[in-house]
Amino acid sequence: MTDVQSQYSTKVMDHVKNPRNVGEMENPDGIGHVGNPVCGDIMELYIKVKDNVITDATFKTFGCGAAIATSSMVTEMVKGKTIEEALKISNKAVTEALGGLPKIKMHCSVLAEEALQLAIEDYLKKKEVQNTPLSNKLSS
Amino acid sequence: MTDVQSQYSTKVMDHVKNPRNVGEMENPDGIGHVGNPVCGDIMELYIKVKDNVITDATFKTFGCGAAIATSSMVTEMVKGKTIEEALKISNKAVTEALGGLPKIKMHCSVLAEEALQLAIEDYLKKKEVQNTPLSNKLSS
Amino acid sequence: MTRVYLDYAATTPVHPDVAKAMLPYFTDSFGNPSSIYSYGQEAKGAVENAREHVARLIGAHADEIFFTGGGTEADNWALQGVLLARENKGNHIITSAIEHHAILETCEFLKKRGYSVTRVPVDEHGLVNPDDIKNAITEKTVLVSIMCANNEIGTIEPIAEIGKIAKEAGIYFHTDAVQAVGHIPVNVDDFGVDLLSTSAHKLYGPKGIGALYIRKGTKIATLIHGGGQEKGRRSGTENVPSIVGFGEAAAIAFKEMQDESTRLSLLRDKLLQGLFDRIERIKLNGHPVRRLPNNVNISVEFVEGESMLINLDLDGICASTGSACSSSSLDPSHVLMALGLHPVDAHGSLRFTLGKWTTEDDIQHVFNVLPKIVGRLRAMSPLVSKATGREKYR
Amino acid sequence: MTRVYLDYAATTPVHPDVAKAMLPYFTDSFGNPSSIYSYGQEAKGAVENAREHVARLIGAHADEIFFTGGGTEADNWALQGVLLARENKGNHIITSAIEHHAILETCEFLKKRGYSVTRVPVDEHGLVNPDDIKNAITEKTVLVSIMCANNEIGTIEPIAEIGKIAKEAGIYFHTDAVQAVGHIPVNVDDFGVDLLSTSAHKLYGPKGIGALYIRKGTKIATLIHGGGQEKGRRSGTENVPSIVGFGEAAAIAFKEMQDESTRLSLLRDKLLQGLFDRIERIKLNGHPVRRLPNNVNISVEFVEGESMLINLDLDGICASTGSACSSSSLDPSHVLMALGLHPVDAHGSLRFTLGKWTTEDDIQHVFNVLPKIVGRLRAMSPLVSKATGREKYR
Ligand SMILES: Cc1ncc(COP(=O)(O)O)c(C=O)c1O
Ligand SMILES: Cc1ncc(COP(=O)(O)O)c(C=O)c1O
Repeated sequence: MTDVQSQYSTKVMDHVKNPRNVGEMENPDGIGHVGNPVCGDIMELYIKVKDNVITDATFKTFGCGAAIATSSMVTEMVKGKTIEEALKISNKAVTEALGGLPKIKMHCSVLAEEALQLAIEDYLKKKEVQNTPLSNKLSS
Repeated sequence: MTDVQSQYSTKVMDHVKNPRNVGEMENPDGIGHVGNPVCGDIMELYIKVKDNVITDATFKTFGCGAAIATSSMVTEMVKGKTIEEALKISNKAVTEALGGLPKIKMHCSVLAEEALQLAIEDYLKKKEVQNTPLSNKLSS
Repeated sequence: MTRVYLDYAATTPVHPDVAKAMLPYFTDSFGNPSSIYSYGQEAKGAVENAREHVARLIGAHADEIFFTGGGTEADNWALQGVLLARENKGNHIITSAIEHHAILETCEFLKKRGYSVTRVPVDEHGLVNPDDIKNAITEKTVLVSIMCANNEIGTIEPIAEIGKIAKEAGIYFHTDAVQAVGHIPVNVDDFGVDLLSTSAHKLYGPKGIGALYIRKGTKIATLIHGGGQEKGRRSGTENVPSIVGFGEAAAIAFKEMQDESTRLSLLRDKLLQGLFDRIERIKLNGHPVRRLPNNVNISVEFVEGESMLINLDLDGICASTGSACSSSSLDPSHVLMALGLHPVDAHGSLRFTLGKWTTEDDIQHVFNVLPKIVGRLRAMSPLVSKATGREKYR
Repeated sequence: MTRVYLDYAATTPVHPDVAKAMLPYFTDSFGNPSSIYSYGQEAKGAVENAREHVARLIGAHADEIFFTGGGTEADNWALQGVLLARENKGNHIITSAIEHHAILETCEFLKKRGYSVTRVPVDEHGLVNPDDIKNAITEKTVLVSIMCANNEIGTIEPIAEIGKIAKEAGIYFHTDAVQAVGHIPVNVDDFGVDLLSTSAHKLYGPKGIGALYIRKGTKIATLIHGGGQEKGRRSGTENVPSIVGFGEAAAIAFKEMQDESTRLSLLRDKLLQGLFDRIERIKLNGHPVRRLPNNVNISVEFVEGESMLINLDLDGICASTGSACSSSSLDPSHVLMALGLHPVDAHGSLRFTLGKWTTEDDIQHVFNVLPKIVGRLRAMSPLVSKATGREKYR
């Protein structure tokens, strides 16, 4: 009768205590914003990309422990990955890397995945704009 | 937090442990039967009367502690009393003499009073019959 | 004076190991399981652990166990909850004549609210006839509720047979297993029940905690609304120490039930035989064989039950009776009346229920004491005529 | 690591004297109070003794106290019971926007059953305006239910004023006094209430036991039917140890409340002042003065509550938040939203509730720990722009 159950895994708690890659990035190549103030989770995810590889990622998060841990974990996972590889990182992969999340916290992991997707989209859009001839830019 | 409440007063318990005047009476001057098997209390009360004074009283009771105690008490109270005095013994007087009864047991004290009344009525009826000339008896 | 407690069906003492398991949750691990900090999570872990133990004892999954404030609440919830949830389907419930008041009074309440209730009779041993259930089913029937084992006479009902009938008819089946769980094998799947009530204080757990088993998918409305505890189905801050106690009691029962029930059956039969040997004109109430291992219920002719109880109490023995006089009502036990007993025999009933701490010595004490009491009270009884030695008032 | 428990509003540890008073009733005086033998009568005496203590604490008569399985059941009973008993009179209930879920969810249930519910708003400090109650009364109104003191923000409602209004209108008045009883003076006559809910585990008694005060003559239907305990109004074998514990807790509260509330008010103000001194951009939630002596509720701008709680827990401090993330719902506290708070501030709320064992050292520990946590989390917050230092997302 003495099993102590903690809501969060030790991995999650480690990321809550020592979140990796915290902060706004100067001149990021892509930014993803998700969440809204009403539901209490807001994330910003910043990436730097070089030769199609994500060389750096940082985040800022307003949210619960699960939100912080998934943000932190996703920035760790994404570093060194190609864009294509990064797009394949699912919320499932993030929670698994964290050793699981309580059921009622699963929506937080979705946010982290979304933030990453949006940051990559943002990067791709910017790149497209850069690579497009000036005439096209004007006509579009 | 340690007051021990007993359902019955010590007086009641005394009469339950040592009921007075138990038993059927040989040649009683009056008998009172009350109660019925369905409700679980049956009493028989016997009296002996001499010169308008109740000289002896006994009872038989099928019933709870309260029924036994009130039967016992009423036989005690009635001895030495004149018929008129005995008729005035109320269930209230009986319960008071017992140091009170639990509320849900109050109906038992009514039975004891009733049994006494019926025994006296029975006695008076018999006496009337005895004192009535034979001619009247035949015509009635 | 030594006390001989033979009323385990009324309530059991808390097992010392159960009390020990509960204790830390009052003053140390006292957190609210809904809180996210470690204090709270500790409590939550203990609650879930207990849920597993209770589930295992009845062959259920932990997530089908919902803790309540006792057996009575579980019974009320099962009946009121199902009838409300099935309002559009029907308004008829089938139950038996010998259910516990928690079921009977809830049915009375439901009747006043416009529901219709069929109470099937029992035979002279207290057995429900499954065919009676079958025949009572109408297209308006939404629930059958039959107790697993009777609290007064110990008769064990044919639950599995009734379960099959309910299943075939597509009707929910509830059993009040308050007297059965921890005492005889109970398995929700073997029984085919959708709902089952249990209460900790009948199996050496604390009072004021029970559980309703709800088979996954069963439609049932909530009785107590609020903070959403117990997966939103039974609100109120979890009674952590009591839940832990229930779990521990269930764990002990799981381990010891088989041996204990054998031991008790032997003691029970010894008590019964001894009483028959020593006291004339007594009768066994309930079923001779299909009977809880700890239950002896007899009627002592010519003598009222409460007066026996009081005299037994004076000699240190705790027992129970179906006589009206021991309760606040004026009617004798509805269970004994349903068996067809004469009211005088119902008033003259005496129940001894044995338990974990009952010894041969306890039984011997009853043998030493009861015959004398019965003798004294029979001498006082107007039901036997002194002159004829024959009974009166029948 | 020392644990600093500052969540007494969630639940309190059981007072050692309370645990001591309860203990004998588990294993020794374990009788069922309905039994007539001495074991049972001992238990009954203890229950009635406890009833007196609870009654005295709220200025009621003992026979107006009915024990329940907790505060939630008491709330459910009050609402469901009165509306059922008054069916022929009307179907309308008035309550507030900041009631506990036990009231709100019961109202939602009643709404689904065809009853009509008015939830009066509160001002920015959480106060109900008695005039709003007056104006909400229709000829269909049968019950007003307003809480005595709010569990999240500690605001104390003008119960006596509302009581007068209800009385003039001839409408029953219920108050959920779960957070008030034992902490501030509560008197059913001064309040003019017909029904009042209380729960032991908020005043150093055990969980799973509460009481509903029912003023003599008040019409209320039964919620839990059965064996007829609690004068037939709330069935189920009496939870003797817990009732005894509730009684002891009430007796202690009666004796110590005044001194304790003075002590706590001072500590509370010290904590609040210290937080304001040490952390920028925080706001007090609830009323500045009409407030429970033990309640501090603040919103910390830019930071989410659960993340603060977890970090506090890592430093051994137990507190609470109105953030959605700490509960199973996705919405922030309905209480904070009813005050008109921006969702971000509701999500950023932190509640410290003090109690009997809170010391100056505990407060000091919060001062040592919380500012650092807030600093770290603000550095991580996307709500403050690094570039401009200004807030975003509003
Ligand atoms: C068969 C049966 N059902 C229900 C109950 C009620 O359980 P509780 O006392 O926990 O409310 C009891 C015992 O009192 C019982 O014996
Ligand atoms: C104001 C209020 N009402 C009702 C309750 C419910 O009481 P219980 O937890 O005893 O069910 C609580 C606490 O949980 C409360 O704070």
